[in-house]
Amino acid sequence: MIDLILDRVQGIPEWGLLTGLGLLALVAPFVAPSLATQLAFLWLMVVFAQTWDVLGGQLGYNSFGNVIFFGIGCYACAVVQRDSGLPYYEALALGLALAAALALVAALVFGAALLGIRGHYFAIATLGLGIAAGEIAAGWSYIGAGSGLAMPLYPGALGSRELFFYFVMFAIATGCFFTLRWLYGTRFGLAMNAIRDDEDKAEAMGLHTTAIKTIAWAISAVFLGLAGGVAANMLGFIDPRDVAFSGATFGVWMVLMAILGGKGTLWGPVIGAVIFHITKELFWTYLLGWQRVALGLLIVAIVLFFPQGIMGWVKARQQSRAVVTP
Amino acid sequence: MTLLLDVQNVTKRFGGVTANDGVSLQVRTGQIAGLIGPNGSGKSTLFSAIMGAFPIDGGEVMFNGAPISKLRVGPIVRSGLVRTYQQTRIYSEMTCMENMQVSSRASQGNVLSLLRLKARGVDVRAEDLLAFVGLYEKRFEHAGRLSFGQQKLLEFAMALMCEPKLLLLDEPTAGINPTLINGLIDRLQRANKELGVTLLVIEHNMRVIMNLAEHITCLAHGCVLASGAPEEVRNDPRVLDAYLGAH
Amino acid sequence: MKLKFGALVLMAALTAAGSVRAEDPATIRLGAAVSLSGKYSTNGVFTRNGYDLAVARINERGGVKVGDKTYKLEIVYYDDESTPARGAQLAERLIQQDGVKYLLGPYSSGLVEAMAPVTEKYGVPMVEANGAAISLFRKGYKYLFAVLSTTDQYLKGAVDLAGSRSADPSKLRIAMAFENDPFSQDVREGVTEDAKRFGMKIVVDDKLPPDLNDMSATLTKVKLLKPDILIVSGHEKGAETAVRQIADQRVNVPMLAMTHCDSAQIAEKHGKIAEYTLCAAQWAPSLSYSDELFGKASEYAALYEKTYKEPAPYQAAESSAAVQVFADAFARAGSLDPKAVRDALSQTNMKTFYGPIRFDETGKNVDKPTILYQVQDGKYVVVYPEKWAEAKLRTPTPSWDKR
Amino acid sequence: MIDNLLLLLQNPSFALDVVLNGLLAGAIFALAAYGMSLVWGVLNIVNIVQGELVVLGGYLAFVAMGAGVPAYFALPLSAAVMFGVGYGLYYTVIFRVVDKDLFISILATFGLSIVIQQLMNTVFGSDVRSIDTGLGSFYMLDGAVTVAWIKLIACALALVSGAALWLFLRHARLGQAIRATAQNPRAAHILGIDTGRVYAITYGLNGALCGAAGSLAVMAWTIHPYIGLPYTVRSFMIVVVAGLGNVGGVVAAGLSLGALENVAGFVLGAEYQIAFVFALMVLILVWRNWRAARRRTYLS
Repeated sequence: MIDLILDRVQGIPEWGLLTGLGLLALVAPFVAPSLATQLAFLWLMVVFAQTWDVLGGQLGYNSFGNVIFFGIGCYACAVVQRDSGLPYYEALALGLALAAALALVAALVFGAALLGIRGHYFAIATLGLGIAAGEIAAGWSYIGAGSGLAMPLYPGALGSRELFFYFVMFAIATGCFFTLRWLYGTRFGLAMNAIRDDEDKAEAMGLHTTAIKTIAWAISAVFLGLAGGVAANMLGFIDPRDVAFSGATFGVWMVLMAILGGKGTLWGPVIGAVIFHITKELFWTYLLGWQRVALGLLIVAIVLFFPQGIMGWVKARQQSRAVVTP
Repeated sequence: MTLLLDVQNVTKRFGGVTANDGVSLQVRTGQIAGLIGPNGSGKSTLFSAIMGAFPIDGGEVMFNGAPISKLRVGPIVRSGLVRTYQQTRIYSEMTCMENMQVSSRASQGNVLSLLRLKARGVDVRAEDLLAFVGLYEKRFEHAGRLSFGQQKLLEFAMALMCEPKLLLLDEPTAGINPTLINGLIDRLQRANKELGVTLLVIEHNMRVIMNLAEHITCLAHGCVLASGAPEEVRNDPRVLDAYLGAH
Repeated sequence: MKLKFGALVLMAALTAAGSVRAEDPATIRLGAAVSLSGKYSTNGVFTRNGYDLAVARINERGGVKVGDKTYKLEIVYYDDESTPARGAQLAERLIQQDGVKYLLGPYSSGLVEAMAPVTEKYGVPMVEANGAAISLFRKGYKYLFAVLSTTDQYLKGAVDLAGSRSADPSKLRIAMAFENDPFSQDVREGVTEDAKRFGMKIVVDDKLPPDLNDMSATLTKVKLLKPDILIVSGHEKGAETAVRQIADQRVNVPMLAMTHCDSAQIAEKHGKIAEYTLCAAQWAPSLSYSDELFGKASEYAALYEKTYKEPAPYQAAESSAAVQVFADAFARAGSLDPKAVRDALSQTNMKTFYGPIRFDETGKNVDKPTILYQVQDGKYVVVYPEKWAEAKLRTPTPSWDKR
Repeated sequence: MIDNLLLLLQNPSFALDVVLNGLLAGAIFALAAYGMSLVWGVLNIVNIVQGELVVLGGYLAFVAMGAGVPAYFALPLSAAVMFGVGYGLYYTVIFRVVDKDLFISILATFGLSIVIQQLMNTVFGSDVRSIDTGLGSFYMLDGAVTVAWIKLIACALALVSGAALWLFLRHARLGQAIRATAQNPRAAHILGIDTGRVYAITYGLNGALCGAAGSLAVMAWTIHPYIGLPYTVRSFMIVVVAGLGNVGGVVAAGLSLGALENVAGFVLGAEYQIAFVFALMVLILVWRNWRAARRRTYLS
């Protein structure tokens, strides 16, 4: 059955597949308007998983602090919308631009400082960075401190808000997808994989390893920053620890989704995000009160029994069926 | 011929063990130089010391007239000094072509230039060099699936992709099918002549090194035992004693 | 192809997740996201108990008469896990996917803060009983109603008590340690306002992190600066930690006031060292309010205790009152149109076992005062306002070597 | 901020109070961190569920004392039960991640931590719990320095347990087997050591240490189901700073972390206490990496 599907998938050109999915995504909120917000969150999850995979999958650097760029995006956008005095859409656009810019700068600075650190020390450093950022945001009264920030209300007609943010989030997710698709096809992508395979060797072949890592991080940071700005508006409220810098939820989910779908592949994180999000929502609906236990067990099960992820599994299956063709 | 690599009195200690004790060694531009010595005599350590894998405890390494013993691996490599490893290191998850593409000289330049899909001439050169080492047919295969000897050849080709001034080769013939060794010697010589790469080769196989090198240095217990033309070194009684006698 | 198939599965699953249940014509469905897990889950359960108790009682009595039809009430619950992000999503989901037209509030101001923009957007009236932050009522929300007194009122009483008893209130010095969350920061705002009014000086103003279980640094500062009043707010863990460490570090302050000490059961758990502590509360079973549905406040408490085998916390009482407010509004509106119900809600003026309820134009209850307990001989005794006082305030608190 | 610092400098006896209370809190961190260091060193697992084990240990002591068990017996009881919990956890989940990479173990134990958190919430409720031992406080310098006796006892016990474990690892046969396994599991296996059992016992020992730490935490401070994470991240940080298998380092790092945190809370205000600690950790790592760069290596 699976093999059959795999064969069929391979028969379709990638562009056909992408167009089909794109069309589906474009009509989905009209077919099921009550699910628009849910689906917008799905795209957010896709952005999370994809951007995490840039470092975690393609470069072999496991970051637990990527959520920091999301948080910076949330706050940057919110502050612009609060203080700029511009009309709603202008303020939102400016806010998103600033969100992306600040996330980029942060990634360059943190990258230069931290990306020389390898292995689990890097994971720990990013974890510490994420927690520190949340705590600092919670103490800083200019951005609402521990009370958080409420976002301005969307001015459009009833029901249009969901569609608007659905399409903005969809645009970010697709933008992210195609950017990464392009990136992985360049020699930069090769250099990233080289560092993952053997960083010492990559360095001994003259690659600017730290610069490559930093730029890769910055690219994912831009999309996380944008997503943060939009997500803040979708949620309507930013809490420093539970929304913006939420390492224990968003921060961990992005890792899990990428692993579930298959690290280091283009489609893996996308598939992982879709499956994870649906599973999580089903838990919340049908396992009231026990959903966190179920989620915890799911996490354990994923990493113990499925560490290579769906794409990894598919690849292994393909390789066992046929010798690789050029 | 100008002096390309000048190792002056390099000393390296690991805890109480002195792996290199005041080692001096010169390689001139265009030369093929050899480095021999029994197991544990400090040859690979010297390579690592030259390449900047760790700080050295004394002495100085000059490359192309500039001191490099305070630099880290990256800048040293980019100045034109490349090594291969005794235990081959290639990117095993990538295909041979990808291994080659990512190793090109162009990859060492401005990082943003990597964002261009293809750099001019890289693919052609990669294919030429793969053909040169006899791996052209395997170019789309995963490097991790090659045999040890083939990986060795791939690593050599990758090093040539970097267009180094000086290439340090750590036992290029180890693990290679004896029937292919003559071909390899020929390739090393062609790389030297046609591509203008100066070579410093660690080699255990005496026949190989005597045919290949114009100048040989012999290490034992971390010290330079003898140095000179192949014939001189071969006939030096101390070398015979320490090296050949140890066999 | 596989991906398309996956997308179809996704659509199907999401639709299933948003299961649209068939509407029973004779019931009105209220939606509620409460904290069944996470840091607020104790209070979240109190909230749910309060809602359930009122719904059961109302249905027992035949339900709500709207126009000439009688309806039973039913509540759709979700678990918000004590996080605002989740709360906002669930509000959306209740309204969009479950088709709920009226919402009962979650526990804590942060959650209400997150959900209110959503309910406002959809024009769904929300009556809440556990989000008292004053900032909620400054945003001009039209569909938000709160039965409880706002947070800034909580500890004003303590400042008031101290100020009115002092010959020169401007000489008084206040130390404050408030948890860094919307609720406690709001309490802080009320206290600061009152302190300013009396001209008191604030000498310590610390924000406690939510997962702190050690406030010794702050207490050393208090010990050093010797203020006249120490005010602490940080839900149950703040009360627990403060009572315990003030005794451990022998911090002498003439007056100590805090929130949540009754739900943290400081008198029961800590006995002597909890004495003299002032506690802010929304409601107490000893108050003389009453209504038709539950009878006197004490009768409500008895019913609650019988049903749930634990003493009635004020969080449950106010939650029950929220359901009563909805029932009352449905009846008066004579229609189930959310807009009509909202208008009826805004005209609410009723007496309940929980206290009088009348909303001002911002939606907060302006008729019910907060009270202050003092722990006296191991009991919580109402000492403020004067009108309800069961005993006289014991003040000042003697220093530790005399206790 | 500056005035807080001046306040502290002008009142050295109060400064002592701040430092002392911090040191004592640090002892508990050190105890939990010691367990983490053990597991990390022997099983090569970063045990994110550490904090939850501490809290669980606290609940066990709380329940035991509620049932009338005296305090001095509740602690060893909790430690013993937690040994069993650790041993059991090893054979259900942990054994599967022993030879996987560190990252897998981090995620798997994170999943476990959510499960345990939630189960504790279901079983014990989300109320804040603490045990009043009624031992009172010890004070000096006109009451400027006050320290609860229980905190002093907790600190002493933490140090004693650390020392006992160190002696056990050094001299007991089982301890030697653990160290041998830590150094080279394959060689240990060849020498006839049942490495699986050694791992299980090590994880059990970690459980016992957490049980002890938790019991002390519930007696000297407070616990609730969601307070585990701070213990985990602090343990983490202590081990990172101290390095693996360094008992003295762990104790020193734990104590100084506690003291630093309290001083930071005093000077910067409680809201920046945690931010300070984590920013400091990141800075320490950056600094260590910078030092490594000077040795032409990387921190990894």
